[in-house]
Amino acid sequence: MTTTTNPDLASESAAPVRGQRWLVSLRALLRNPAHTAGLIIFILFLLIAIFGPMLAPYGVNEQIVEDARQAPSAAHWFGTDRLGRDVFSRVLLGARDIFSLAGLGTLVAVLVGTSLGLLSGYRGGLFDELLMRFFDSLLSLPALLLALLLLGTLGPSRQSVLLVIIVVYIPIVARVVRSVVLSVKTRGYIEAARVQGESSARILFREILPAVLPALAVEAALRFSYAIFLASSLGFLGVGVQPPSPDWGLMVKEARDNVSQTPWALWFPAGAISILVIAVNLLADGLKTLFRVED
Amino acid sequence: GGAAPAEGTLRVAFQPLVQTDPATISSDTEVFVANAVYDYLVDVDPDSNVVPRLATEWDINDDGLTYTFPLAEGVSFHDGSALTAEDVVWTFDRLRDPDNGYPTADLYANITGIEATGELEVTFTLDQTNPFFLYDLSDNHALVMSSDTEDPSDFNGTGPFVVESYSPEDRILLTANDDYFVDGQPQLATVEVIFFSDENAMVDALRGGQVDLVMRMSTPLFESLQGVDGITTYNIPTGGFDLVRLRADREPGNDPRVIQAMKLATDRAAILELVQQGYGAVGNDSPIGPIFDAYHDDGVQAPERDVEAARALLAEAGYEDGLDLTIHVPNSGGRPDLAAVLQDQWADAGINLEISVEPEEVYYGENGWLEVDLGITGWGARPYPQLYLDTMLVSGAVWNESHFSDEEFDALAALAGSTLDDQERIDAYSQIQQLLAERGPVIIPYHFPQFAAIRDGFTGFQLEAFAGRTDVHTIGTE
Amino acid sequence: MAVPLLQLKDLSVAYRSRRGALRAVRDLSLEIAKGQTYGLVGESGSGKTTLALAVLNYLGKDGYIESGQVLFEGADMAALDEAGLRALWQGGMAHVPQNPFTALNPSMRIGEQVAEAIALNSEIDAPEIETRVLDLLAQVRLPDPARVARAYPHEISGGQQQRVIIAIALGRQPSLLVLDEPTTALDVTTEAVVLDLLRELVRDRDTAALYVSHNLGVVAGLTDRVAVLYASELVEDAPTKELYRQPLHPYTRGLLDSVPRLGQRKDVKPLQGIEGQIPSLTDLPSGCLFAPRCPLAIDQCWEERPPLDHPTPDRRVRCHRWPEILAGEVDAGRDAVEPIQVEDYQPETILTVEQLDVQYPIQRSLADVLAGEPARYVQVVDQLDLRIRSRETLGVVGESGSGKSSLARALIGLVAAEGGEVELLGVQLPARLDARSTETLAHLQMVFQNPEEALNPYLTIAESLRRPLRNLRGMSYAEAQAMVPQLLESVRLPAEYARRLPGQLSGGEKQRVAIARAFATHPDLLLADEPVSALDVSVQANILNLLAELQNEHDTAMLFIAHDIAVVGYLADRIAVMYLGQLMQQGPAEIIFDPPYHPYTEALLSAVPPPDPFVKQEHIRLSGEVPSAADPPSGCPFHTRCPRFLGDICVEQEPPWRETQDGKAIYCHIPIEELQAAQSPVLRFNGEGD
Amino acid sequence: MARYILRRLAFLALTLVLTSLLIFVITQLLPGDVCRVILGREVGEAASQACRAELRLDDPALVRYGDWLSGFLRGDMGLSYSTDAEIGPLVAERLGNSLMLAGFTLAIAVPLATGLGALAALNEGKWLDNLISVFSLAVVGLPEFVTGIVLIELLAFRVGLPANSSIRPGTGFFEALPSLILPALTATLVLLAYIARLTRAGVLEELKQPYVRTAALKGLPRWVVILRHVLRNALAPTITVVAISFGWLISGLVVIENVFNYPGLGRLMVFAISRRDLPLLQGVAMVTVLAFALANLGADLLYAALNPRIRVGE
Ligand SMILES: Nc1ncnc2c1ncn2[C@@H]1O[C@H](COP(=O)(O)OP(=O)(O)OP(=O)(O)O)[C@@H](O)[C@H]1O
Ligand SMILES: Nc1ncnc2c1ncn2[C@@H]1O[C@H](COP(=O)(O)OP(=O)(O)OP(=O)(O)O)[C@@H](O)[C@H]1O
Ligand SMILES: [Mg+2]
Ligand SMILES: [Mg+2]
Repeated sequence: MTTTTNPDLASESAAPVRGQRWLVSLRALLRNPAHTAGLIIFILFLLIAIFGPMLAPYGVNEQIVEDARQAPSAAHWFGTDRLGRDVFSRVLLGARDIFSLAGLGTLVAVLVGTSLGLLSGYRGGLFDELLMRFFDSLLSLPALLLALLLLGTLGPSRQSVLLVIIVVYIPIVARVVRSVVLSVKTRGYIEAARVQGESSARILFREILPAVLPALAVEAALRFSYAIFLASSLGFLGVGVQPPSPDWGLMVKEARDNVSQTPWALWFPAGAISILVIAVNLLADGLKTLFRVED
Repeated sequence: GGAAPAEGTLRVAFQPLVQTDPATISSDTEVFVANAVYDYLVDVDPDSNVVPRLATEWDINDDGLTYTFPLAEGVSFHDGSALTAEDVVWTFDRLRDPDNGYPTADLYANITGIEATGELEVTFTLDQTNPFFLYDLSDNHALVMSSDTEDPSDFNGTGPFVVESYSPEDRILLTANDDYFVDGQPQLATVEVIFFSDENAMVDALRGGQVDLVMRMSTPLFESLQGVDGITTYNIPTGGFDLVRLRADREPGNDPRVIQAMKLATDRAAILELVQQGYGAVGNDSPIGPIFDAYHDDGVQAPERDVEAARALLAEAGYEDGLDLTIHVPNSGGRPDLAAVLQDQWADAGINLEISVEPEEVYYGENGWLEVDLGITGWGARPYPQLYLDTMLVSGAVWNESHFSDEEFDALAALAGSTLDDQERIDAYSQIQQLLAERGPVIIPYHFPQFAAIRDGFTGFQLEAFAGRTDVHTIGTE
Repeated sequence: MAVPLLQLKDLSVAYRSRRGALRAVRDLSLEIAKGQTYGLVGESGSGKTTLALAVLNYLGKDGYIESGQVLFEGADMAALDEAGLRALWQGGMAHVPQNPFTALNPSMRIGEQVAEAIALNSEIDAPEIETRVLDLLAQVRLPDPARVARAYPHEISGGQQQRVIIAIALGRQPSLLVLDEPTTALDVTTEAVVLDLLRELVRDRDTAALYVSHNLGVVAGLTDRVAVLYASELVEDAPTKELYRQPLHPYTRGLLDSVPRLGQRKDVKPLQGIEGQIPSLTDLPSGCLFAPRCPLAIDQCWEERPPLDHPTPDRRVRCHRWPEILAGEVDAGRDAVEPIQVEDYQPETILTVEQLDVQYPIQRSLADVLAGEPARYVQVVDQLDLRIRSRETLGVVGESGSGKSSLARALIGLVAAEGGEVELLGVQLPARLDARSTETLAHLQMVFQNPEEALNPYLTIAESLRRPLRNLRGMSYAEAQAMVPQLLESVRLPAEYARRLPGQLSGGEKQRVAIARAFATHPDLLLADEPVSALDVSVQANILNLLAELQNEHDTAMLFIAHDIAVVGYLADRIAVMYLGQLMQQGPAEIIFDPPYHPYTEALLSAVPPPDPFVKQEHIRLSGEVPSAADPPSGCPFHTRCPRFLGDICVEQEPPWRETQDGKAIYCHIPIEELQAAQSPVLRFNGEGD
Repeated sequence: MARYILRRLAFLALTLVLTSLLIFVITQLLPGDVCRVILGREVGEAASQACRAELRLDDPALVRYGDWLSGFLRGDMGLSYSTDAEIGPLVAERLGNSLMLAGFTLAIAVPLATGLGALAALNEGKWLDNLISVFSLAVVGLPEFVTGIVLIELLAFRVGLPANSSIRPGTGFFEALPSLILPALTATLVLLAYIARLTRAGVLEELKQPYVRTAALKGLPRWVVILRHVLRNALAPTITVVAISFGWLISGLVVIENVFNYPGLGRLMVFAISRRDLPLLQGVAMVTVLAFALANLGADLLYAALNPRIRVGE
């Protein structure tokens, strides 16, 4: 007899109802200081992305000739770059770039990838085979190379980078989702749902999707952090977002020439990338807790 | 070969080589390698004097239309065959044949005949005087090849170095040509040209001691090498420049007041300071820069920045609410920076720029650069200024990217390009500078310098304004 | 008396948990003498495993001994350093855990794993180790020890794996074996073989054993003494026979009453489960821990924790009311459950199954398909005929892998039958579920084996219950929602459970919800695939009764699948015995336990350990493993293991169906009369004497 | 087993064809006339025409793809459009370099990362675990271009390791070794955290398995339990990740190869893309796909060897 009773939970008199479940899990996430830090930093960066333009003391391309190449000071917290632009303002404004590229790209990739993964995993058959073979061949090239290839076609621009992130990550997300679907699909409750006359659509989105969410949330967070790297690597290689936009990777690239003169113009955007990525990784760890339902 | 045996290795960092046919080479690397592997008929020294190379001297007819070149004796190609006048004839015929479509076809269009007037003598005839003809003969592509050439990419030159091995996108290894006809050259036993796609990596390698010579690098990287032990830096002025041009044949550039307003909105000193970190010289919107000191007219000054005046002019031209334009910029050199600075400066005058940075292969590919309204283009150093006028500004010139067409200008340019009277030419150039300042379609904010850095222990390094033309056969070890 | 082999003194064991210390064993004292077999029983979560591991002093990262002592051969285990402890494990005591598969390293050969246990023990060289390994494997009666030694764990069956574990334990010649439910994961037939082995080994070697089990049947036949654990406490401790003859604690009584004896039937003697469930160890009642579930609880029980008394010198019990129970003044049995009246089922047939074939394809990849590999199949249900009459319960038993679930899944349409016909209420059903009408779905419902799997952990109970109403009975959201409390009530669950998630329910409760959901559509036929086999005995009894009641109430017929023949016998009107996808025997439930039997039925019956030390059981053991369904035996599918194997005829010819007068049908080459003559009843009540 | 490998190779062939088709389609869309890109902006129409004719660019796309494919199947990868060089030897040379770097990186990264991960798991919750976690977390946030810059500053300019990893064709491993250190270290830092975290999780998971208890209760010393029982099972998932990383190491190191000017496949591929050099691009891509697929196959076989539960082919 495999024991299944969980007296600890079963006898819990105040069983949280659905809405509260999130609060409960959020509390679980907040109990871990590292995850909390990740969440806070992430939210902070998100706020910067939203309100950056209001907070930035200088314009994104505003040049102060006489202040060019100044070390950090009260007037310029992060110093100025070779064109006399305020690095602090540019880092703040760059947050929006990252979120609108890596963030939006990840989001779309996750949405599309999830739908494809759900469908492919649940349907199986030829559709699944063909899609997976196609994804195989997409994935048999390293992401950066695929990105470069696509960027060569599309020309370097913000939209292209966005599209590249989406195209590169859809297969990955789809595969993760598909593998979860494959394991969930054979669970008793899915069969039970079929016996209860549920439609395929409802089974996919109401019965299977929630089980996919924990893995998906973690995957999405990791994808986001990789997307940050991908976008900034493309910026760094000069084929991504183009100057004069305050993309962090591009800022690092541009400041690299001047690293002996204006090291701050390199370290601050590099630091911003690092901190955001670390925060997202911590958050990814935490999300496992957030979406987990005791079963 | 020389008296003393060649010795030592020089490792040079360069962009990857692509073209190996002398007729189609263009980048510094390609020219640098070609200059080492082949010989020109005549050469141009760092002070812009024409000097002998394969030709030992030249004789110009009184009417200035016939040029005769005796060739050096005992010159042989790397495959062992001897150089003859026929080879020279073959080379230039190939270059000037319009059917081949090589870039030199226009340059040599006024050559009416090339003849081998002896085993080792070539005679060129022109249909019109050309004060710069000797320079033209030293064009980057004018490398003498064997008339037996089947594959123009096989590196069979007469030059001081022989190609030992070439591994594309990685390096090319040159070894001394022991049979080189000039005594004492080359001095180096081997030259290794290592390809880099990243300037930073070049400079890192130089500092780290993995390469000895870097030419062409960004200003900040050059700055960073100042005072580094064991490295000597070179900084020479050139006639090269980045230009901003507005198409003059359609709105809004067809109204000269617009480009004039742009000039007024531009702060050249600030640009030189920010984009060039003070290196180079401020430009006066004409390609006849200060380096051409015989022709440059100090009296012609670009206007001081005057935002109000710029606004007023714009308003006159009908753009009182400002002007929105997209500026197309290739992604190389300081051009994106220049665009960024212009965006900030011009915004004050109500000219709002959208910057479109494009990879060079896209910007120049399919001739898009000749199409766009507003663009930034880099023009490299040339040995004499007439080349810029003829290819860039004369009506219908091949790369007249601004689509400028001005009868007075055309007449002046034609005069300057053909008269053998120096003073007449100086006057014509002066008027051209005046004219361009008043109604020229281009802004030339600065002339950039040429940089190089070499590790200690080498002698005879003489940087050329066009870095690729720097002679490697004069370099030796200490 | 000499020093006992093992002595537990006021032992309390706790786990560090997020909510603080969780005490899983409290104030427990126990002594095991040399050669003695001690049983330890209790519901899930009562602390049995914890105690077993505490004895081994291997409590893991979070567990620790809070107070008290474990003395082994008189020495305090707490005083041992790591080396001492290792020495003890190498020589003194050995552990046989519940799940043999996970207890073996999946990526190491069996031989290596056994050798590890020996090599440490003595200074012997490699060839000798090998001989010893083969020897040990032979001792635990593994066929072809050399092959097994070379195999990886997944390459041998569960029963063989458990024998390997036992070999590892014996390899160190321990004086104490700690056995934690060593047969729970095994099939009855395999279990019987392993139990025989253990019984023999313990006897021959004079090894003492602590035998943990939730199964009172197993403990009855194997142990000298039994201790009953409830919610971390020892509630009763007595010599085995005395405990079974007269349990003094109401909990012990409840456990005994929860298990159906062979031949016990719902309409004659209903099972008396234990109401409620074991309390949370973090939130224990202040008085007697069992009081909330005790039919005899009086005020004192709620207020005062009972002491551990000695009713006789060798019995202990923790109950305020034991003197009355001992004196027979009160009966701890529950009379709450009435015998479940079975109205005679109607003669008309509602389900007809003819020539049903179920096959599973053996996976092929796209490349195989492209390469033109022919598809291969396992035949798991083979030409099966079946009939269920209105309101009848047909029980199906058989070993694991015999195709019981596949039969049910083919009937419901979850797997498409390859051939054959299924007719429900005169309507022929499409093979695939998707092709079936809403009406059919409503008529035919199913309860699954694993309650953990049956409910989507992300949906509230209410949502799970609403779906069949919405889908199959066409109710609006509001109507369905209004029905939810009623449904919960029908399975005796409080209405507020509607808002809970499955994770907040116990296994039994989940199964109740699943049953409520299945009955929500008023089905004519319910397929129940081992609905109780994942549950504790106490819960199992309640669920069985609940099923029977609801069935009566809704006039539903039922196909009830179980591997426990006693459970099937309790609930079913007719029983079918299944082996390798075919029926071996069919007939009325009342006479299943009487000869003649199909030799397979006979073996099954003889394998079930009766929860009663006074019952004498025939020892018929099946040799060999169940053959692969991908490659079934010819002739009679059972011939490879049949103890009454006749010869070539069994190999070459399919047997005929032979009928007895009382309606039993047996699929065997041996004529009924011969069977009757050769067989005696498998179970006989043996009285006190033994 | 042999059948399984054959089947995998069949799949590989399919993937190769699909990938080459994919690349072909994408390159058809690449803007910029190949000949313009090759010849530069200064050449006239005539030269451009001649070039197109020579490269047979005016043939229908399908015909060109067919030609390429049949050449490839015969082992002839053709000539590079831009450099006119034979692609086979060129790619082989770079593959050699990339393999050298990848091998060296894995030789550093895998023992280091798995060691750290295992160490962290065995000390779960203790200071060493925390230290390793913090370290790997810090490393997670470092983009390779930043790491590269830092390493050059620290180890090249101050310690004297070569800042530039450009190695001559045909350089042997030991001769190249000093040049490999910095790029390998940079790549290691990218992989380190990932593998270490995975290993840690794997070891923790395995430690929970009952077989560990069985082994310990045999009286085996702890280190034997860890080495013989736990690690073997815990490392299985790591192998898959290492195989995936292998693909990245072979041709995904574009940034690292740029920063250190290492003549690997990634840089060559970028060159091919920027030059619109389709045959070269295809050559590099095919080699990449091949290397990646073989690495995966190898990983699967190794996985199966470590993990007999997995029957090869399922
Ligand atoms: N590692 C652990 N950490 C915290 N609590 C635990 C741990 N292991 C067991 N418990 C708790 O201790 C109690 C007793 O568990 P134990 O496994 O000893 O019970 P059991 O009687 O063996 O039950 P079963 O029949 O389910 O095996 C349970 O409440 C269980 O949840
Ligand atoms: N989806 C499937 N694919 C392939 N084979 C299967 C599948 N499901 C079950 N089998 C095989 O079919 C046979 C019968 O399985 P089934 O689950 O019907 O048996 P069962 O009698 O219900 O066993 P248990 O008592 O273990 O539940 C087994 O050999 C099993 O391994
Ligand atoms: Mg247990
Ligand atoms: Mg089953």
